[in-house]
This record gives sequence, structure tokens and C-alpha cells, in this order.
Amino acid sequence: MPMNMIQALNSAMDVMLDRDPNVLVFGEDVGFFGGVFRATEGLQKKYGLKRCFDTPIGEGGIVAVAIGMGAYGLRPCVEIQFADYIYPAFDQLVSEAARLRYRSAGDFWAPLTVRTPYGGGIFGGQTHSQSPEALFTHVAGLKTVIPSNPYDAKGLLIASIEEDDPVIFLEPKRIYNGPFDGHHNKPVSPWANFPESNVPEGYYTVPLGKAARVREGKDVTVLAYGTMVHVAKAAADDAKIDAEILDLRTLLPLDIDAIVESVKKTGRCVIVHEATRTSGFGAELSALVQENCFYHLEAPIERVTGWDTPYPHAFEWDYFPGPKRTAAAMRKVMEG
Amino acid sequence: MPMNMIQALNSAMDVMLDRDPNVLVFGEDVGFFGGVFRATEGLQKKYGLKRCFDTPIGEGGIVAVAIGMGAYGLRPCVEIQFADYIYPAFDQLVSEAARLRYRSAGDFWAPLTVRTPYGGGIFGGQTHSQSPEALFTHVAGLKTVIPSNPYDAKGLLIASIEEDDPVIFLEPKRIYNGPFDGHHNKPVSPWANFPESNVPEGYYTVPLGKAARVREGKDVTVLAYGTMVHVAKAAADDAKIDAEILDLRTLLPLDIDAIVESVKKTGRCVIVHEATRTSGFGAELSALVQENCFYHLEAPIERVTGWDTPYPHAFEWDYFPGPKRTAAAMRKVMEG
Amino acid sequence: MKNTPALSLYIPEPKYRPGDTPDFSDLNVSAAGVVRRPDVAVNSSEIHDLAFTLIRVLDDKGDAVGPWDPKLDVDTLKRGLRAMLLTRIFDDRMFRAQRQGKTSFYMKSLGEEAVAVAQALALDRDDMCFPTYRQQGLLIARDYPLVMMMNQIYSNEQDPLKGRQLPIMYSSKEHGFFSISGNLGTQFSQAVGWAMASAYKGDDRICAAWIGDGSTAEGDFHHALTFGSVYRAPVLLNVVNNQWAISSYQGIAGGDRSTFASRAIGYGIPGLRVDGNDFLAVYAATQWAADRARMNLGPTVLELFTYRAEGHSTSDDPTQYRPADEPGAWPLGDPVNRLTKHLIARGVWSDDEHKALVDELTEYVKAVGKEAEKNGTLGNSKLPSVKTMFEDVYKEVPPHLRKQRQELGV
Amino acid sequence: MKNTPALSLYIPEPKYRPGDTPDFSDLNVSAAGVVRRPDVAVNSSEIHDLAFTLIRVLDDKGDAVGPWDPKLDVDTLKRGLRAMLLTRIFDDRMFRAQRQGKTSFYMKSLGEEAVAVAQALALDRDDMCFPTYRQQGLLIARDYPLVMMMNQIYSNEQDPLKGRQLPIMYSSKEHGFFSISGNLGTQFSQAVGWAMASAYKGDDRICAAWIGDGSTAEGDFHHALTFGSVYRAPVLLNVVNNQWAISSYQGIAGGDRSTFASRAIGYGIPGLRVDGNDFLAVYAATQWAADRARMNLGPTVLELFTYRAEGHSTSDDPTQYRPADEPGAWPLGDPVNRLTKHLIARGVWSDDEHKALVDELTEYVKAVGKEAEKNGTLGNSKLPSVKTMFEDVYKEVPPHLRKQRQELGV
Ligand SMILES: Cc1ncc(C[n+]2csc(CCOP(=O)(O)OP(=O)(O)O)c2C)c(N)n1
Ligand SMILES: Cc1ncc(C[n+]2csc(CCOP(=O)(O)OP(=O)(O)O)c2C)c(N)n1
Ligand SMILES: [Mg+2]
Ligand SMILES: [Mg+2]
Repeated sequence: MPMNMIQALNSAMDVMLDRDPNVLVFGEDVGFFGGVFRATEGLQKKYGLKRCFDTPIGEGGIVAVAIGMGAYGLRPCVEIQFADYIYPAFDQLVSEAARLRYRSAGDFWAPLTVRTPYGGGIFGGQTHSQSPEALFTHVAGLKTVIPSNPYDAKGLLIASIEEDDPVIFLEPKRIYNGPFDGHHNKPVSPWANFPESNVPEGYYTVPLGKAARVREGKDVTVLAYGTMVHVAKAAADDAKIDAEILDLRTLLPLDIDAIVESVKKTGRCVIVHEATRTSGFGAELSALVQENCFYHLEAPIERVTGWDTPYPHAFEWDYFPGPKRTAAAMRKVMEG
Repeated sequence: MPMNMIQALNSAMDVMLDRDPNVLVFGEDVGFFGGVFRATEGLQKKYGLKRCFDTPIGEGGIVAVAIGMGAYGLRPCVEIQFADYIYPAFDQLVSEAARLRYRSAGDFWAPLTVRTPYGGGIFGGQTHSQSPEALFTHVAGLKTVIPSNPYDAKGLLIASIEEDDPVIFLEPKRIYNGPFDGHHNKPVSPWANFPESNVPEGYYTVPLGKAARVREGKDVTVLAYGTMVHVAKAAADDAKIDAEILDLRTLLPLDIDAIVESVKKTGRCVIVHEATRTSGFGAELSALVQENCFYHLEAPIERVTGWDTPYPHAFEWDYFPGPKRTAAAMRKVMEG
Repeated sequence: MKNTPALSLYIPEPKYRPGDTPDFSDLNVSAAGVVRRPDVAVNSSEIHDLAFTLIRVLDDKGDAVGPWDPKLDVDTLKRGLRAMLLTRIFDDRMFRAQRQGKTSFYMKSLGEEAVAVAQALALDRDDMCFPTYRQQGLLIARDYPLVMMMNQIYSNEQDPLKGRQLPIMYSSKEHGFFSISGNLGTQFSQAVGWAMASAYKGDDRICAAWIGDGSTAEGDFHHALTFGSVYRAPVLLNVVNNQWAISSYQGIAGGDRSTFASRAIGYGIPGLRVDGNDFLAVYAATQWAADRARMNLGPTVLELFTYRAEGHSTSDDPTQYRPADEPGAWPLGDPVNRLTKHLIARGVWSDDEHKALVDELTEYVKAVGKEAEKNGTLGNSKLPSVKTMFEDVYKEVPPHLRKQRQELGV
Repeated sequence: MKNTPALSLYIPEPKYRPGDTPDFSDLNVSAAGVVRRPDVAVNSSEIHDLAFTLIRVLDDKGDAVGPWDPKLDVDTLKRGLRAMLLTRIFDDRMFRAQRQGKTSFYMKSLGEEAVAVAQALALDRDDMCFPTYRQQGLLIARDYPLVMMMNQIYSNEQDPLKGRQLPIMYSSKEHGFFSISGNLGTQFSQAVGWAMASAYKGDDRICAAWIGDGSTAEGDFHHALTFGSVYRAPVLLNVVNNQWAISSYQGIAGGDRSTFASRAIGYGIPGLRVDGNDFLAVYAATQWAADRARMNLGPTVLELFTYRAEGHSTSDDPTQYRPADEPGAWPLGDPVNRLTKHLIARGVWSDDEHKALVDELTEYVKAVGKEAEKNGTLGNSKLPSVKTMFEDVYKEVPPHLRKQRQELGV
């Protein structure tokens, strides 16, 4: 059944609410209204007030409550309305959810999933556009997942809800409706026109920790996730470069084997993300690639990223690391 | 006058309270008691209740209040008792202090300095040992400073308080009293035995953004900061390697020129920090070095770091990236 | 199992959802004029009752009654009426501008105009405000140029915020209007710091902060009350209870269990609950709290009880989560109508004058709109140089940002 | 400048500092027995007064008086006395063990033993506790093996937490004792989640959480009260007001302006203020709140008014910031002495029996101490394999941690 990403995410929660009475879904506006992006639409009606409900606007409280529920034995799946608003919950995620199993030597754990829309390209300005994924990957005890299409979104979300470790599940909101490739002046084709919208209605999982090779190529390896997977594809086409593109899908645990295999083959690597550059996840990827593939690299690894500034409302397309900059980086590593 | 790091930090605040009536010092237990590490000892007595005072235990509130004061025109210098407890203030730092100037197009800004002891080696367990510096370097709008000796501590703290941008000032608590080199079974010699304890009593600054070459060498460049500067020195001696050691002093802005110059000279690079490895600041350093010195590198860059686990109480010395692991990394890059 | 009942989880729900007929007849509304007005120097522990009633001045006939009547001169009232109307007309135009694709986003304050406008007039011109996105009335009452607001909304070449901020996230230090964040709640505790600084400097400027009913759940709310109480900061802590937080009714923030004004009690702060649609009550309560602050008696929490008569923003459709006729059923009326009625009852205003004023302001907003559109609208504007994107991240552009700017080729 | 006084910043200070003679005669202490005991089903809005008095049962003669007397049988009282004494003797020994270099850190609960012990006995054995580091009495009252506590404190080879946690940061799901974090406040709001889960499942287990007076300033405190109130979670929210937060007196957390129990009022939660050194009062108030929770009537805030008779931890010297004789001057007495007096007054206990009990427990702790030390002390112990350092970060050790483990060579 063709689904866009919102429908696929909704379906994942639907499946899990149905399968497991310990799964609860809550967050700001997620109950009756179904969420500002409609990801939880219909779930309260179907499963009742107690399975899917609104919360106070206190992200720290939402996550704290989810941790307590997790310690009891439930599997809460909570929504933070925008990733930009996850920071009030940072302490509960970093100091608590991430460390509970370790500090109690396995006595307690916090099997929560935190869904949150991230990334720019929707004229959201500095507080509706951020990509904070790198912060979470620095925190031992958290897993960080980012899907790039409806099929993966559903399978990865089900796998995340079933995880016994806390998962930060970042949803690239720019591609909820269709695979935006960064050509912002062209209309975006809806997901229904792409095979990844072919989403089974029932239960299935996409395992955490496995990258997907979304484009085979021999000249340069491009590491990307979320929206940038589609930008990278467009850039490779635009630049007419035989790029191999890996969609990482999970940043932590990371599919380092797939990365190393590809870079050893191509000898070149471009990393693309929307987050600010300094200490972004691209830094970790770059470090890992050079540690593992040093003797295979034929040119410096390039990072194509958001600039080290807040995301500016009107300069959105100057900020966004679109196909032009990505293609330029590919050409550059080919020359290197 | 010989000062240890605590005395040097105290002197910096003393100088600034004296010079500038807009400077205030506050935080948990910093008033009458003078702080749990005694960094503010005597300041309340000397400058009065209103210049140096205790706060409620609400790190988010402390930073918020400091931002408001900064917007008014004061220069608050606040203490977060342990860096492990800075996360409740994360939102105020990341979403507010860091972005205020940008989002108001220069209409308002937040010239606050957040001092906080960080790092392990004192049997503090997982909540008194953390090194969260990388998180702040990912946030556009913040500056991140880490001194490694009394002279720099005072000069950098004065410079930070005088900055019109928000500064995260991380104090390596393990070397408050003397330059611990990681040989934890040997006693630590007090700062008074080292020239860096020669701290002028009055006003001076050490500029942000300038690294210090603390050991000249030709074989390998070691990038370090805080406690790890001393560990790196010991490791170089232990390994009998002619290492050039850069004490970064400021992570952001970073003295990239000094780094590039050194690595181009040595062709080899080891990065040392105590924080967890994945997405640590070492990742950014590694990425920058390979971007800037790719054609000069003769071996993969090595990272010596804390493990990707919480800091365990009794396994402190297995966790701590001490001279043994650092020396091994140096030898490894020499062989590479 | 024990000999006790099974526990069960309670999830609050609003009384009315789409399809229901809203009926607020059981809303506990004090009659105008009945609530006592204590001396401003009263000890907060003696006025807990004021957190549970509703301070009201305007009665159903439009007369000002009781001890809270601020006895304002007609000029001030007319200024208030004008600013409220201008806010409303401005909102209306900008909302439509968004619908016409001239910008990305807009948020109205329909039905809540008395809050910002009466408070702006009750405060001194140089008192500092830490508003939310729904206090545009502050700027308008303080005569901030409308065209600047529009330039900001359009992110155009004259935008004082250089195209960086989402529409309506204004900033004007000159007008005592702190930069709006977008992150809910954060400014509430910052305001306490500003007030502490003013007190520290022996200044005479006090401070006011606003937060929505929904946003009181953020930790920042608690920090504001805690730090405000401990250091007796000269600050007004305003909770705008407009009954809704996007699609969540105020019970989701705890409003069914106690009033938001009563949050003040546990911190030893006076808490006043005020009819937010009653211009005179809002003015009087603000003045009372401001006087306390100026006398070094510390903060006051004001719950301004009002109703968000429109959707949350241009991004939502309120009929999806509440009855379409709920705004009309809201029993506390409309602040503009109520003040108009009062002026007419006082014999200083007429329907004709009112109509003329509305026409004048409508024309004015239209004219300003044209002026602003000359500077461009979102995506159709000569923006400032892209270079500016890299400025103001720090006071000076640091080397790594200079390099990134060069990478972008600007 | 305006025609108003200059503002000035207020910084609260404790009444007494080192060198002063502490005098608490003006402390507002209700007489034992005078505070009313409402029905547990009372509406919270009807009992605001209970947040401002002090519920006390034991009078100066050691008699139990008034409506809050829980009328406990002698066995329960003796169990309570024993657990309090054991806690105290255990604390004393562990404090000295730290001084002897056997571990890195310790924190006593001297003077506050009634809080954890009476509450443990008033709760059901399977009710869940989210404690702070000063509720070791919970574990002791629930018969958690002392030797396990010592093993944890010594981070030795039998440490159930595998050497990972700072001393006293216990965890025992089996004993309904949630893993202590070290980060203040965080567990307070988590407890609400646990309670919501229990209610969701139709379970009959309720939950209790503790927080210090100082830590109430954290946002988590506010989240606990907000979420607890909104969803009527079956949870006891205990504020242990022991007057100090390291070197800061309770006024720095707002305690001079109102009581901590009164924080409950603004959330529509009952708030009880209880003599925390009165075993019977603590028991009775806990029982009342637990009954409410079990009847699906939601949370209760209990302020347990007590005094931290020792330093904060082994890391500070309290005579640096408060008079050395302040603990002695504290007017509410010592919880162990007061319960002992009561038992003697009831004729069921004697000085000799007391002395014998103290001796027995001292010997017992000494013997357990020897047993624990056989397993090693910090730095002098066969620890579990270093390999374990990489375990439990995740449920399964992921590839990158396996690699790091190999890098370390273990
Ligand atoms: C920290 C944070 N969380 C969530 C949001 C998303 N959000 C924007 S407005 C809003 C509702 C706010 O309601 P309320 O506080 O009652 O203010 P009102 O809009 O009614 O004026 C929400 C949830 C946000 N902007 N910031
Ligand atoms: C988030 C956080 N901030 C600061 C600290 C440091 N700290 C540990 S205990 C303490 C004082 C706590 O006082 P209180 O809450 O009154 O509890 P008490 O120690 O009196 O039982 C402080 C500031 C911490 N552990 N966590
Ligand atoms: Mg609202
Ligand atoms: Mg305390």
C-alpha cells in the first residue's frame, strides 16, 4: 500500500499499539489532534485515551515520565514536536535514559523511543529546522536512527520501539511527503511515485545498525542520511559522477563495515549532512573513514554541511547543503 | 606569586570584580562557602553579598538569569558545580545564549561566562567526571575554553569574562592542585614546583583562539587540552618520541593554523581527550587535520580517548586515557 | 493482589470537541467589582484568595465598578482602544498576507489584545518586556513602526532582523521588547535575570514577562518563580491563559486542578487572577504589580484569563479540535467590544466615531502594507547580502566562519 | 530618574553563620496534636492550611496525641526504632571507613532517619521508591542485606553495581529501590511516570519519590508536580527539608518565602507539612497520602521538616558555613530519641533494652563490615573483569564497544 512517511510512521505506531499493550504514544498535541504533522492521527480514536494522549508542554517531563514508565515495564514512544525543542529534555536523555542500565548494572533500563521531526527546508527559521543528531551520538547509551523513506521509516520505527535501549528517532520532516532532492525550485514528487512508498500494512522491521547502498558506484563514496540521501542522489546525477551512496539509516550503532568496504573500493569519500559542520556527525564519519581506510584514500574526505550559524529564515537555500554544493564536493574529491 | 589553578581562577574573578562593577559571580554554594572547590573563596566577603552569591539548585535557572543580566548589560560569571550538571542548562545555553545575538541581529547579546569543573581521575564516578566539551563546540554561537595550567587559567578566564560572546569555560579539576600526568600511582607535584604557577596578581589576558606549543618536536604532533596536555607530555617522555605537543586552550575558536603548521611539519598526528570517543572533539580535530594536511600525513591519525561508556567509579584507571595508551598511539603512528 | 481497588490512569479532556455545543454557564466568574483590592504592600500570604477569583472592573452594562477601577482618563482609554483595534486590523492583514503567500507563517492575538495593550500602557515606556509571540500589542501600543513589523514578517530587505527570524519573532531593545525566541518558556526566567540586574544597578526600570498557559509546564516557569521569589526580583510574571495551547486545552497544563495564578502561592509570591478581556482590570492589576515591584516588594504572578479566538497560527485549523462556535460561546466577551461599550457608556465615544476609527486604521494598515511590500515579501525581495548570514553568530566573524563564507563564494 | 525609589537587589542569608549563637525560639512550630486530620478523600482546595502548619504527633513528654496518631502496634514501633538505629550505626561506620581510605565518598542521614524508615514501614513492601542518596533507611527498613550496601560502597568484587557507581548510589529493583542517579531531581519526575504506568496497568502498587529542599529548584520538581497533577498519578512526592543544601540554607531555595508543602497548592495537589523528626507523624502522613494514591485520588506533596545534623557528605566541613552548635540547637529534637522516649513512656521499652539494642546493632554492623571487607575495599579488591566496563551500556555490546574493549586488551 503506497504510504508517505507520515503514513508509514503512523502505521508503525498502529502496528505496535495493536501488538503490545505496553506500548504507549504521547507528546504535545499527539492525542485528539494527532500531532502537528499528523503522525499520530487516528491512534487515540482507535486505541483510546490511555494509549495515545496529549502531554503538558514540558519536554523534560515527557522524557522523564517515559523513563519511569520504561522502568516499570512499558515501552513508551513519545513525540517531541520539533527536534529544536528536545534540549529541555537533554538532561533526562543524557544523564538518565542513557545511563540507567549501566549505573544499575542491568537492574533497570529505559526502553523508550523519542520520535522527533528534524531538519530544514520548510522555512521554519532557527527553531524549526535544526539537526541535533551529532549531540546524541556522543552520548554512550543512546541509539540514533534516521530514516530516509517510508519503508525504512516504518521498519526502523517498529525496530526502535522494540529495542530495550533508548532510541532517538529523528524524522527528516522535509521528506515527509516526497523525496525532496534539494532542487527547491522544482516541485517535489509525492512518495507514491517511488518504490519506497510500497509499505506493507502489517508488522516488519528494518534492523538498526545496517546501512543501505542506495546507489552503486565506483568513483566516490557518499555517506548521507535523511533528506541528504536524496540530495546526494541528485548531485551525483547532476555531476554525472559514478558515486556510491550509502544511506546510513542508523548513526549509532553505525554500519562501519559497509562504509569501509565502499571507501576501500572507491578511494574517495564525501560526507553530507544538514547540521552545522563543527563537531557534526560528519566529523566522526571523517575520523572513522581515515582511521579505517587511510591507505586507500586518494583525496581528502570532503564534508558538505550546514554552515556554523543558526538556520536563517530567508536564507534557507543559502544555508541548505543542496545538490550544487554536494556535486562540487564530489568533483573536488575526484580531482584530489 | 605561585598559584595553583584554583587560586589563579579565584584571582581572575577577583581582578574582574574589582575592575568592572558589571561583573557578578554566582552559582550553587559559591557565596559564603566559596564553592565546593573553593574557587570563589573570599569573594563574597571582599565584594559583598550582591557581587558573589549562592543560587538555587537549578542550572537552567542560573544560566537563564545570567542571560537576562547579560541582556541588561552585566557580565555574569557563573559556576556550574560539575560539568556533569550542565545539562539542565543545555537549552538555555544552546537555544538562547548562543543564538540571542544572531536572532536579534545584534540587538541583544549574552556576555556570560560559565565556569565548570570537568573531567575524571578523582573517583567521582559517572556524575562527577564527564567531559562534555564536544557538545558545546557543535553549537554555533558558543565559545569553548579549556586551560591546562594556572597562568593560562587566569588569563583565559579574564579574557572570557571580557568577551561579549557566551563562553563555556571548562576547568580540568584533576589538575587544580598540580599537573597530573596520568601516572596515578605516583604523587602529583604541586603547581608551585612549575613555572606555570607563576601568576601575576593583577590584570592580564591570554587571548582566546591561540594554541600553545608546550613541547617542540619533529616526529608527531599531539593535540591535547586540559589534563591531557600533561598526560601527553609524560607519554612522549615515556615513549621517548620527539613529539610536538599543542595545548589547544580554546576549542572554539580553534587555532587551526597552529595545528596545520605542526602536522605539516611532523606528518603524523595523535589526538588525546578524556571524553567518550564517538563524536568527541577529537573527531572534529581529526576531520580538520585530514582536510588540511591530507597530502602531508604519513600515517592514520590516532585518537586516544575515554571509552564510549559512562565513567566507572572503580575502573577509573582503565577508563582514563593515560600515558600508556597515549604512548602506544604515538608509537603506532610512528610505525604507520 | 491487595484489598485496594485497581489503580487507573486519568487523562484529562476538554469539555467540548467538534460537534459538541459549548456551554460555559458553569464557568466560575466573579461579578465585576466584587474582588477586594489590598494595599500594594500587603504580605503575599494574606491574599491567597486573589489567586482563585477573577478581578473584573467592567460590568455587563459597560460600567467600571469596584476597588480595582483604575479610574483612567479618557485619553488613555482611547489610546488603548486604538492600539487594540490597530493590533487586530494588523493581525488580520498579516494573516491574509500569509495566505496570499507573502510570507511563511503568522500568529494572531485575536481576542487577547487587552493583555498586551493594557499592560503596555500600565507599564512605563522604558520598562523591559520579555514577550511571547502573542504580545504584538506591546509593540503597537509603544508606537513601534508598523512597517518595521511588516518588514520583519516579510523577511525583506528592510527587515531589522536581516531575514533571520520566523515572522513575528520581533526584537527591539529601543522599544523595551526582548528578542522572541521561538522556544517556549525560555524568556520567562531570563526576565528575572534582567530584573535582578536592574535592581543590582539601583535602576528604576522594572521588567515584565509573558508565558502561555500551556508553556507554564516548562521548567523555565518554575525557575522564574523560584529565582524571582528568592531574590525578590522586580518583575511581573504574566501567564496568558487563553484556554488553548495549539490543540491542547488548559487542563493539559494542569488548569483543571487549580488556577495558574495559584502557582504563585507556593513561592510566597502574590498571585492575581484577572479577567484578561477587561481592559480596565488588566490595567489595574498590572499597575498594582508594577507598584509592588518598584517598591522592592518583588514579583507578582498575574493570570490573565482570556480566550484564543483564532487558530494557534496559520498552520492549524482549530475546528479540528474544538467546536467551531466555541469562541462565540466564550462568556467573557471581546476586549475591544467591552472597552468600546464602556467608552460609549461614559458618553465619550459613539458608534460613528468607532466606525471612523476602524476605517482610518484599516486604511492606515493598508497603506503601510503597500510601503512594506515595496521592500519585498518572502522570496520576492532584494535581501541583504548573503554575507550577513555569517554575521552576528559572534560579535566578530571568527576565522572558521570566514572560511565557510568564502566556501559559499560570498 | 522617576519619582520612585531606586531598586535594590535582595540576597537571602541564613540567620546564623559560624560564630553566631543559633536561636530557633521564633521557629513557628505547631504543638503536637493540634492539626486537623481531614478525610483522605478531601478536596485539595479545602486543606491549604495543612501546607502551612506542622503535623506532629509526639509531644514533649513522648506521648502520641491528636488525630494524626497512627496508633501503631508496639512491634511496628520497635521495628522502626531498630531500623533507624541500624541506619545510624551503619552510617557512622561507613563514614569512618571513608576516613580510613576504604572508599572515596560517603553521605550520612544523621537526624533524618525517621523520614526513610517511617515511610518505608507505612508503604507496602512492593510499592516503588525513587529515593535520593539520603534514603538509605528505606533499604535498611526493607531488610536489604547490609553487606550488599557495603559491597557497593567499597566497589568491591561483590558490588552488585559492578564498581560502576559512586558509593551509596544503590539500586535494587527487588527491594523497590530505584537506581540513584547523582543528578539531583531527575528521579522525581520519573517516579510520576512509574506511577502512571502502574495506574495504566491497573496494578495496585503505588510509588514514592524523594527530593531535597535545595533540589526543589530543579525543573524536574515542577515537571513532577505538573504531570502528577494532570494525570492524577498515584505517587507520594516527598520534599525532605533538612534546612541545608551543602552550604546553602533552605532560603536559597525559596523556603523563607513559603513552605515547600505549599508548592502543591498551585497544582491542585494536597500539601502536608510534617514534623520529619516525629516517627509517628511521618508514618501517619505517609499512610494518609498512600491511601489517597490507592484510591485513585492522585499525588500528595509531603514536606518532611527535619534537620541535616551532619555535613553534606565526607567532602565538606559544615562548621565552615553554619555554627558548630546549630544541630544541637535545633528545636525539633532527634527522631531516634523521640521515638525511644515514646516507647519508654508507653512502658514498652527501657534504657537497658535500648543500650542492649545499640550494642547488638553495633556488633552486627561490625561483623557485616568484616564480611564486606573480605570482598575488598576501593582500590584493594579483586574487581570483576575490566571487560564488564563495556557491558550494560546497551543491552548487547555493540560492535564499536567490542572494538574498544579489544583496544584495551581485555
Ligand atoms: C520548547 C517548545 N516546545 C514546543 C514548542 C511548539 N509550540 C509552539 S506554540 C505551542 C503552544 C503554546 O501554547 P501556550 O503556551 O498556551 O501559548 P499560546 O500559543 O496559547 O499563546 C507549542 C507546543 C515550542 N515552540 N517550544
Ligand atoms: C543537577 C545537580 N546539580 C548539582 C549537584 C551537586 N549537589 C549534590 S548534593 C547538592 C545539595 C542538595 O541539597 P538538597 O536537595 O537539600 O538535599 P540534601 O543533600 O540536603 O539531602 C548539590 C548542589 C548535583 N548532584 N546535581
Ligand atoms: Mg495558550
Ligand atoms: Mg537539604
